[in-house]
Amino acid sequence: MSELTMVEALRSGMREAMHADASVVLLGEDVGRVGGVFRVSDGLRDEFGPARVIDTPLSEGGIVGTAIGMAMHGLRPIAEIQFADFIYPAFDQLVNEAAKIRYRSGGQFSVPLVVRAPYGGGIKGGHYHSQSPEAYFTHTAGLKVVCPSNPRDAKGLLRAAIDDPDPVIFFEPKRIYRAVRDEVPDEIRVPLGKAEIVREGADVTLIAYGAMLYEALAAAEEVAREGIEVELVDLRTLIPLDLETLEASVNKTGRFVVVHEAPLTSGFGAEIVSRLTERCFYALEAPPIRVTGFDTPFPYTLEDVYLPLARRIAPALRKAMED
Amino acid sequence: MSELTMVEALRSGMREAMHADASVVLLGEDVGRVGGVFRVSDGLRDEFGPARVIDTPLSEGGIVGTAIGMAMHGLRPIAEIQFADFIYPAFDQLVNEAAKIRYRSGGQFSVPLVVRAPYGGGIKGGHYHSQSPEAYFTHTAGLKVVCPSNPRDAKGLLRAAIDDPDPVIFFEPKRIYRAVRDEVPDEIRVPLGKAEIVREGADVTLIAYGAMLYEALAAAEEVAREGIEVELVDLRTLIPLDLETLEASVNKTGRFVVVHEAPLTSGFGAEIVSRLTERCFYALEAPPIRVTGFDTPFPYTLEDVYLPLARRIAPALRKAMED
Amino acid sequence: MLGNTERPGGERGARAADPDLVRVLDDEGRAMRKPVLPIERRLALYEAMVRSRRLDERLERVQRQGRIGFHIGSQGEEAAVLGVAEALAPEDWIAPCYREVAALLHRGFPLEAHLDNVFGNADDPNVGRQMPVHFASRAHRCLSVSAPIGTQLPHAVGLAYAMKLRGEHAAVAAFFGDGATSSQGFHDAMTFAGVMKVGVAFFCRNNGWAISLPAHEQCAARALADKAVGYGIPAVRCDGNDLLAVFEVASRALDTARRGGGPTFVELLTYRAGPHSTSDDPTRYRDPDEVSRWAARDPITRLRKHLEREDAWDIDREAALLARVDAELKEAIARAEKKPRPSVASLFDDVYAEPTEALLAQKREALALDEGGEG
Amino acid sequence: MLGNTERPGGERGARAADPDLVRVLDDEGRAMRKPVLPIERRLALYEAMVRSRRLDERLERVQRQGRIGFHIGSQGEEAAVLGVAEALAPEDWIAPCYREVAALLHRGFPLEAHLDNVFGNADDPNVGRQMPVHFASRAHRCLSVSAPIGTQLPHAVGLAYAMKLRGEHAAVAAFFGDGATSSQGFHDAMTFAGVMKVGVAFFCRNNGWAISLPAHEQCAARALADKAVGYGIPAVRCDGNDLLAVFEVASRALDTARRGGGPTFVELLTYRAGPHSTSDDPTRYRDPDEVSRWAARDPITRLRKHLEREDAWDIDREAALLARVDAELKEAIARAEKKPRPSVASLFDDVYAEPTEALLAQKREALALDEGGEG
Ligand SMILES: Cc1ncc(C[n+]2csc(CCOP(=O)(O)OP(=O)(O)O)c2C)c(N)n1
Ligand SMILES: Cc1ncc(C[n+]2csc(CCOP(=O)(O)OP(=O)(O)O)c2C)c(N)n1
Ligand SMILES: [Mg+2]
Ligand SMILES: [Mg+2]
Repeated sequence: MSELTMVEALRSGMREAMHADASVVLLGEDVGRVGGVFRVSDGLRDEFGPARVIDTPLSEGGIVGTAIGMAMHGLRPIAEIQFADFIYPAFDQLVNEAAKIRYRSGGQFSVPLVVRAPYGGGIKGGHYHSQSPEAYFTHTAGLKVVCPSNPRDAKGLLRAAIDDPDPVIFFEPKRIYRAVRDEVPDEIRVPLGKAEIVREGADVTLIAYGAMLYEALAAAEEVAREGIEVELVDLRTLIPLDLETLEASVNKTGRFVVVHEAPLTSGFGAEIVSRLTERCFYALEAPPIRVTGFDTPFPYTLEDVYLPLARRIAPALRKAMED
Repeated sequence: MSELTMVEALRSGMREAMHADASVVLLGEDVGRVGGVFRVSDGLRDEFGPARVIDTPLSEGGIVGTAIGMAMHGLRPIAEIQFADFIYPAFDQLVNEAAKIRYRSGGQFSVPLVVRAPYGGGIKGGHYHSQSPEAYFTHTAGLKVVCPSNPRDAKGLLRAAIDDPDPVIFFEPKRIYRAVRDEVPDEIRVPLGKAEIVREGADVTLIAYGAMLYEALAAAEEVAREGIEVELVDLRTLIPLDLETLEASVNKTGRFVVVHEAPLTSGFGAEIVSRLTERCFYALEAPPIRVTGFDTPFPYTLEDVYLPLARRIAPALRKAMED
Repeated sequence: MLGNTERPGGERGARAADPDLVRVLDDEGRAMRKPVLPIERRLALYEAMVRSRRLDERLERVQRQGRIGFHIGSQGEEAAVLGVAEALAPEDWIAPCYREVAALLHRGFPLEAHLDNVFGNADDPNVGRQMPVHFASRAHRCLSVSAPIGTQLPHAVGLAYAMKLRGEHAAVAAFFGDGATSSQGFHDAMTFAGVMKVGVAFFCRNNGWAISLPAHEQCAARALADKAVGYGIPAVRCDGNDLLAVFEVASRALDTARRGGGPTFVELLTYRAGPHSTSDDPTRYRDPDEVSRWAARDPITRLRKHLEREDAWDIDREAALLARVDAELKEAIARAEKKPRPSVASLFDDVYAEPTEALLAQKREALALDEGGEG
Repeated sequence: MLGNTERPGGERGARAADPDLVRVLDDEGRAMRKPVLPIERRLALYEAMVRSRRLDERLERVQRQGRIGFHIGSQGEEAAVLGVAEALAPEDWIAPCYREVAALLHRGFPLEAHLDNVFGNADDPNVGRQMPVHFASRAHRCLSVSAPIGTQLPHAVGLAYAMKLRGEHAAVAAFFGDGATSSQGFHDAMTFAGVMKVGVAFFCRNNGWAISLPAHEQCAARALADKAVGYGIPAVRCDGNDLLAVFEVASRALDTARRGGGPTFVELLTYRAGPHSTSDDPTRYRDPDEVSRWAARDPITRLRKHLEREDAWDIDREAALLARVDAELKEAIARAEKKPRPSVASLFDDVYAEPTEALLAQKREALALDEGGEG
């Protein structure tokens, strides 16, 4: 057990997995010699050698496609996409291949693959170093989608993802790669598909994940001073979705607000609003609210305006209570 | 004005556009010599020559990437993707390039591009000749998304899409390419962003698009015999969404059901349910219902079970009235 | 193919592959040198080629009768497929395109299982989830056919890498067409195979067409083999309608792969004698002269002439073979056609190893409707 | 680079590009033959190279001081960029990667506009929407820099096709790095350019590295120019640190393009003298010896030596140049830094030609919050 940042926790998770299982390999652009542009895999190439920590050519399709082949023959590849914004050249391999191979082969083949990708804004990365593409993958049957918000979960979910027999897209909120420290146990597993109630409250349910959790928390604390008690749920896994936890909370509070960085339209917030409206309709006392990125590309200078920061979440919580 | 199938109407739309404007070109796999695998462009190569009706190499990324370059320098390319299931190799070009070029250049460049793709099930096409990937594109700011349900709209919306200064993804419901005939005027335009009320009714709003419109209509007629009056809305354009028409209808009926072929989770139905719940919350008398494809890849033999046919829509309408 | 490779301007540009084709049999089936493949195997392969051809012809008829929705065959390319299949060791893998079902049958995949897939019935190894002729057999070390072109190629590279890391000395035979060389998967696989030096033999069935696009409009290179040089991968061009040449070239490429010598690119020059698939009408875009020119180079006829020259074949044997194959196929098709379709419940299996709650809910809904009647 | 191209097995494989480099100046700046570029232009280009270098150095310092978030420079590659820029006709287009801002400045793009982009201020032609050094100027016929690698290359092809169809006789100069040759965009662009025979000159700045990946691990080919043969595109290799050679090679390639002669692939051998960007620390992966070996071949030093030999340059001129450039840059940076950031309202423009209802609603929301204070 040690105090780790998310970067260190992820590294420790990969290191443990690579020690425990010789079939775990890491591949991606710059993951070896420099240990990844965010240093998540720093030192792993020295420790496990270039055959298991592979600096690949510049092609995300090649990285994921090759990793799928590895996964079909006994390896447990972790493929790093340098920024989630660069995952689209691998979209066909993820959506048409990784997601469908088990199904289309009647279960003969499986693809135990983890695709790690730093995602989200807050580092002044503009259009192409800030995106949150998780919704695309949540619409793709056959994939699981994970998004941790703290070092402990990051490691525990990563270990669970590596153990998982199916392809997992693992989004890492890079804005908080080094912002938070946590006690992180050795050999920890956090099961996929379980949300966490981060703060209990009876008035309104606030649903967030990734880096926005801290903004949600700040907003919750802000409105607490006005007497609004927020129940904050950290999704942790988007697919499978822990509907049970969400439903229980919304049935209790009768109100909910969802937060994500991705654009509003067809973002994962839409799925959450729909599911909860369908399931908790008679318990709802106010319209659901989504606080999200705008329906524009991710900007550079004005990213503080674009992001659903506490300054936008708190008014939404108040509004949820007004209605 | 003539009686045309959707295939003929689309062809007539392209033909008129190519006659009217020498900058309109068509490119894609097999669009020239054979006139497309569905014959939508039959005869156009003979009429306009191989420089304007271009049989391309086998790469969707190349087709869309090249078309973007054309569009940035005065052409109005129509890029055909042979099946929507094969659009993913072009995903990066669509999502990171076409969608963002106007924005990222401060309006210096624009991409007046139409990407046509036959989509949806009902032809026993299995995993890779049946998909409905529209939701991915609705989550992508900078793109417009169109999906006609009849020959007249198909031509009118296609002409409007070609005229449009921004990239439009134009999904053609191949199941009804030849199933319906319509009076289709010359030089018709159907504006993007306007839904159509196909059937008026006071009890429940039913929202559909593409080939499922006919299933929705069949279901509406089925429940009409039981005294349930359905208001059926054909979206026609997904982005921009005609929220006004939807809102007015739902405010009237207090109940709604959304239908699409794509998988449930994070499908475009989620956005519609969310928007309407957010906007018409106090008018709603029953939980919204989505009738969609399942969260599995698209099957071959069991496609009739998978699709949201009338047999699944009618019970949903009844349920909407029960609650 | 078109495309100049030198340029007047003074600088010397990149140069092209040797255009020479590896051949063993001439067009009349005369062996130009002693074939490596023993005569019994030549006979067995001849039978396999004929069986493949008859299967395609029969299933095309079945499709026209509306009994199956779709078929895609390999008429004219049997030597390219089976010559490679014969060169495979049992531990080698196949990364198929879709015209290689004969290679899988050659490995012992049951005809019945193949036809179960063609009819999408309950016994289909793929549970009726994919279109006909989208085969997969882990037991026979054959990956799952994917319709998207070229996507199997990086899988082949990763699989070969996995074998290398695990110390297995086996090769991967990756199949694809001329059209596929333009795909993203091809570029990725060649790049990665080159630098990873994995044991993949890339078999490009250059059958002259990608649906309606002739190969010289697919790529301006003089030869598709020229692509390999840009990835640091050795290339060979081979007469793909010459079973004996294909076997020899494939044997060397696979052997190199098994010995850790890295990838080889093999261009098999052949011809798609039939339509692209039953959805296609090639008379719309192909010159009938071209078709008949290639009919004269048919790989089955060529091998038969060769066997006749060797006194290993005659009309009686031919007639007996056809009778036997036809009876087998007819019976097997009839059996597959009678089987029920997969259960509604099966729709929800294999999306994940364990179904999610969301899938279980959808399954309950589908089953309830199914029991409710109709459909 | 590694990779054998012949194989013991008997068949002859594909062959590689001529490894000879086009050069005009030797390492000491001696002209090995009469340069085509007149001496006044050599002087002008020298000044442009120095200006580019000083700009990079200064902006790296500004970044370290936290005044801008990011910078990406072209130190060591000035000849590769400016040699091409000089060969461009005004009607020609640039499809840039990101290290080519000097080419755009050479065309008359105002330094001020560039710095407005670097500071992401309200006057940025891109309205502060992209990271620094992501330039675009339709007025100067330069496409918009995109961070995703290789995506500009098919745009170059489509643009050249549009010019061909519209009867314009101009070329497109497409820039990219060694790493980009592995991208999907590269493969697509080369395939399409080959068969469409469009007027694109592909300038591959092979600077030895793609962030931390050395070029020989990017691709196993002996030379990147070898890739061209597989697309039927002529290739040239050129010393990319020799401004005069780059100019001559680029002139020929662009001229061919303008005359309808189709594409050319030009491999410019150069070296990324600095870090990949200000986010990078190359000491983690680069041998300092390699860096100093290449420093000895610096393109600016080489051209200065040449000009000195020609008696066209001396220390006084050098000092005057530096003083002039530094003053200009300092002043321009100070000005750009002072400008306000773009308005909140501008966030919602240019998503589409006309904003959708949804965007207008979001804009109202953002403006209300903005007026409400905080932030
Ligand atoms: C990504 C993708 N795009 C388009 C198609 C449609 N399509 C199916 S086969 C084919 C041509 C393939 O040609 P080739 O690779 O030469 O193989 P062949 O059929 O000739 O054996 C095309 C365009 C597809 N299956 N996948
Ligand atoms: C699709 C994509 N993947 C990854 C990256 C991250 N990245 C930025 S530059 C770069 C290396 C580019 O190398 P090269 O093409 O040689 O150009 P250079 O920077 O050396 O000029 C990488 C991997 C990216 N920008 N786009
Ligand atoms: Mg072919
Ligand atoms: Mg480089």
